[in-house]
Amino acid sequence: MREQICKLVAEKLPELAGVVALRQTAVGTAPYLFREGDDLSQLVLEPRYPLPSVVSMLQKRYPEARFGVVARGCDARALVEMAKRNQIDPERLYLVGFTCSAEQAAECYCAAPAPDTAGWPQAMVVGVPVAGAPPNPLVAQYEEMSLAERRAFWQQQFAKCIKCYGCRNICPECFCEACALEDPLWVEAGMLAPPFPMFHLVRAMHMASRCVACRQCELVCPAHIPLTVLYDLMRRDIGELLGYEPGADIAAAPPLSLTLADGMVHGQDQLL
Amino acid sequence: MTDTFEPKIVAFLCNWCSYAGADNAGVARMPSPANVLPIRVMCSGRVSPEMVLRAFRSGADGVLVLGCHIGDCHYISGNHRTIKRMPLLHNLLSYVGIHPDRFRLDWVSSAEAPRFAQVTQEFVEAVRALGPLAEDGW
Amino acid sequence: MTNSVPEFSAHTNCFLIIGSNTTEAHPLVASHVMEAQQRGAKVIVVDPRQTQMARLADLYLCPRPGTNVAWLNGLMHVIIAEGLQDASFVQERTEGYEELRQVVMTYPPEKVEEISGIPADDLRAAARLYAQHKPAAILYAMGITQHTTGTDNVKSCANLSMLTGNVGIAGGGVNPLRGQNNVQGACDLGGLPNVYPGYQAVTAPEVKEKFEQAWGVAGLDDQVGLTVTEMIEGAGQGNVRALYVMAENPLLSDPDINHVRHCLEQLDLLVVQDIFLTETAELAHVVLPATSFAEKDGTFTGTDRRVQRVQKAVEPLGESKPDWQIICELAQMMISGSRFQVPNLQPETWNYASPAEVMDEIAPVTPIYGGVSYERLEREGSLQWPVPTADHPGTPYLHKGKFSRGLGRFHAIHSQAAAELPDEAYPFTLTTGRLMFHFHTGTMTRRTEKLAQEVREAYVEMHPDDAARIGLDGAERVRVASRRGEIELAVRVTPAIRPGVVFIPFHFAEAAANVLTHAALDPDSGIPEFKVCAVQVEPVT
Amino acid sequence: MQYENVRTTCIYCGCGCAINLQVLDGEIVGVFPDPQHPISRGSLCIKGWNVASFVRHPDRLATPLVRQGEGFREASWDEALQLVAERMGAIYAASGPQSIGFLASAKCTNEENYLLQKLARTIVRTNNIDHCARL
Repeated sequence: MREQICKLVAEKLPELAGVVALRQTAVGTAPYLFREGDDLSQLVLEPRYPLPSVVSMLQKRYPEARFGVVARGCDARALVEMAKRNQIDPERLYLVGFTCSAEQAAECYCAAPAPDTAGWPQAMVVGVPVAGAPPNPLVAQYEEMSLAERRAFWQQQFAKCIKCYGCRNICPECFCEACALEDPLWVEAGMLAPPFPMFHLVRAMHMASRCVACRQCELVCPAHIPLTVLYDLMRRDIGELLGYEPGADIAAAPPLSLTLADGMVHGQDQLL
Repeated sequence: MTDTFEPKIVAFLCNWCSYAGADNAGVARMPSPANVLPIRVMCSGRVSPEMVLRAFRSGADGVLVLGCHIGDCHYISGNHRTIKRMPLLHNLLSYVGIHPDRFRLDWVSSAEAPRFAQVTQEFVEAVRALGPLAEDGW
Repeated sequence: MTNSVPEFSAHTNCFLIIGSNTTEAHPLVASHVMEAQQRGAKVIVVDPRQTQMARLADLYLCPRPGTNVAWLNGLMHVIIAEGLQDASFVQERTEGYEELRQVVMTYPPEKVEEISGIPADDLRAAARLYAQHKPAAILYAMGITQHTTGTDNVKSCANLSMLTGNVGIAGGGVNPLRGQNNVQGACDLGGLPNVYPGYQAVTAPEVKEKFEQAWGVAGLDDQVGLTVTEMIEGAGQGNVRALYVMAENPLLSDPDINHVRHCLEQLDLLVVQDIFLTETAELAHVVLPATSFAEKDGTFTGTDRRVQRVQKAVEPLGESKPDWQIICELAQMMISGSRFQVPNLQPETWNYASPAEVMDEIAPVTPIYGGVSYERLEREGSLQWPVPTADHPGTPYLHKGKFSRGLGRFHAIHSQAAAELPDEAYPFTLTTGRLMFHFHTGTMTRRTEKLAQEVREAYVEMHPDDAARIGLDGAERVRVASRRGEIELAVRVTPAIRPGVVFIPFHFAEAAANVLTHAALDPDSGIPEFKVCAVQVEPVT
Repeated sequence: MQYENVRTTCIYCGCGCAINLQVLDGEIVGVFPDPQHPISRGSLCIKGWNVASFVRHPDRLATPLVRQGEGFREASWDEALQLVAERMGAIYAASGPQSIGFLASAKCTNEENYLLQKLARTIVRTNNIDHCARL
């Protein structure tokens, strides 16, 4: 698969300013902008980095340039949500998609382990798509838990938070210049794990229509807080209540910015 | 304990409908619980989840958001936002163990003074039955 | 550290964390501890402040500051009394057990409770947890070392670890968490008055000879030099007339800084090489602009003896130069000038093309770094010393099978009081430390908006009972005074601190905790007693 | 147009976390953690995430400074270093090697600490070298 991707990247590079992908050197692996003439034998697919955020930054810095990106399923979904919020321009992006393995899908509880190129102006997928993996069992177990049990669970988890902001920093959908999480109106400045988890609840609300389940936030969390359980629940709700699936359809507008007349709500009885 | 417990309620009231409704309830001398701290906002759509959460953090035992009925919004579609995001918040609270009955979204027009009295009374009773939020450990 | 950070998440079954605000001061070590906790490892935290780590712990003990030896002895008392020690380890690998036993048996938990304030039953519980969950790691930070009894405290930790056979195994050991990024490396490479690189004593004739040969000089100084505190004291007395400071800020970091300022002002020449005009640099005669870490190459050695690369990312700002280059250029000028008696030295010997070349010079003269090279670091990511040869894999944990001196020695130690205890005039015990959001003297972090916005100004933490005692009555600012000076700052009332103790972070120049601290030193290590001094607190109205 | 990540080591405590500095056209534009590092394992604390923010701070010293009255004046490297060598030499000649002290640094690299102690020991012939290990 890597060879196929490299071949495709090599073919496309002459017409692009560069391709965002991971580069492996002696000292480590990290995002890199491959340009024509670069050594593509250094292009690798692991580990995970938020490449969509790199694309966004490059496109903003170079508003005329066309880039390519080597993206897995969740990266492509993230790019879809970013496009809707003017963080990337799909017209200036060539998507080199690749499929994750069944093992990887299981590890991430990923429902869609291959990029969906529908709606993308220019895209290509390498690899044979595998079936989606079942959801995180913790999400199902959640229904069984009493309010007291849920409270105990999250109190224990949130007490570990060291306020690194890593979950926000790594998130491709967190791009606001001014962040509510840094506003002392909402989140206490300078306090580690305050008793009421404003930080996490505010972030969960903000993720509701954006989270594409890339799970980078959980991977980056030094306190190992299972953040995606909360985000999975919110994503499920937004599907059930507003009929919206983040990252699925580049043409579907984000639901919370629409009026009822735009047809984004199943019926208000259900909501109240 | 819950017999004597007087819950603290924060109510976000839309300027054009619910606040006027509350006003009229007062003018008509309808019985109104003293537990409710009203906060006037220009539109229920202005009430962000952050504001509701902060009310809880600051010691509210229950939070009420009242706006114009759908279709009556002074800003045409302001309360369309309310109706979309408040149910999400309602669920989120329950996911972290805050009883869903501590939060209520409802519509009260300026002509519905009795309804204002009824909704607030019901809500105060519901929260009173739940006891202080602090006892839940949040 | 005797052991490695990754062992904590992989192997450790019990953590005894002493005087370390781990989640704030060493967050990524805390990450490994929290992961271990998820698989069932036990955590005991001992600290006069109920830190976040303490709140996450299975057991939290809150001692009076300065009573570490007493409660550590008490812990060993319980272990020996209940037969929980590792008898075969003690038998085969240690000496001095009998002396230790005799001393610690005079510290029954009830007596320890009187000294330290730790309830006897909590102490028993801690002893059992620690002794019965092997491998057990002791993690400590400045709460152990910054005392006049710092060396005794460290030895007591070693006693406890050996007594339970936790030395020389993965996931165990005695693990000081080093506060600054390269404090380990600065020690390793001879930034100390008594040793050459690799902890080779300056007083040993064969070592001196070796370095004279390696460096092509004769007549190296064979007397132990002055420590920081002694140099500053010497400046005040006129014995030290020139001080060259590379990227340090003693005017904020040292104890009793009013006195430090007075001493530095007496110098005929103060040279400061730094990236910002620090409080110390403001007093200098010459200030040399250095580059930041992002503008230079080199290596740092982390707390678990891990040598890792620093890589240049961007070009130096303005005319600033990397510290290594400044030193080389200065050395060449000093040699070419006629003032110094350096007949054998040639300026050319200071022509290093890169830090890699410096490392190539370090390795042959520094046995613990013998196998370190940039080429290996690139290939292997990091190397943990001792790594004596090019084909040695490095050493994740020390003392496996054998101590460097042969048998591990127990030190029978009695508890001693801190140098300055609270009294009627100064009724509170002040302890100092760090915050999550700032680093050391704040030179860099206070200029980083994302960090500064979290905590903008100094504050003192105080227990609600104490706040009532001083009649705080809602006042937001207090004056804190010691026998050495006073500062005014905000107050935060919190139950998460021992009554009678107040805490001030030392990052803030405008309300510097070190105006208050005193320069009483540990006689062996020369470390100041930052964790205990007596202060009074009064509301500012 | 050049974008790459330069892997280095964090400066904000002794943990030794890996930092990827994102460099776009010669300027640092962000930080990534490194998922493959044995200590930081793809995480960082808030200090690590913001480790590069001060690198281009306007307060950075960009030129050597020499005292002039209460303040400083800018000087060339040659002048500044010459001045240091000269005045330190004069003190050495008048008061001997033990009248000069050096503070190495827990924030500088191994190589820099090595070089400074080598300078102190070989040129000045003093062991008056220490750093704030204890602070």
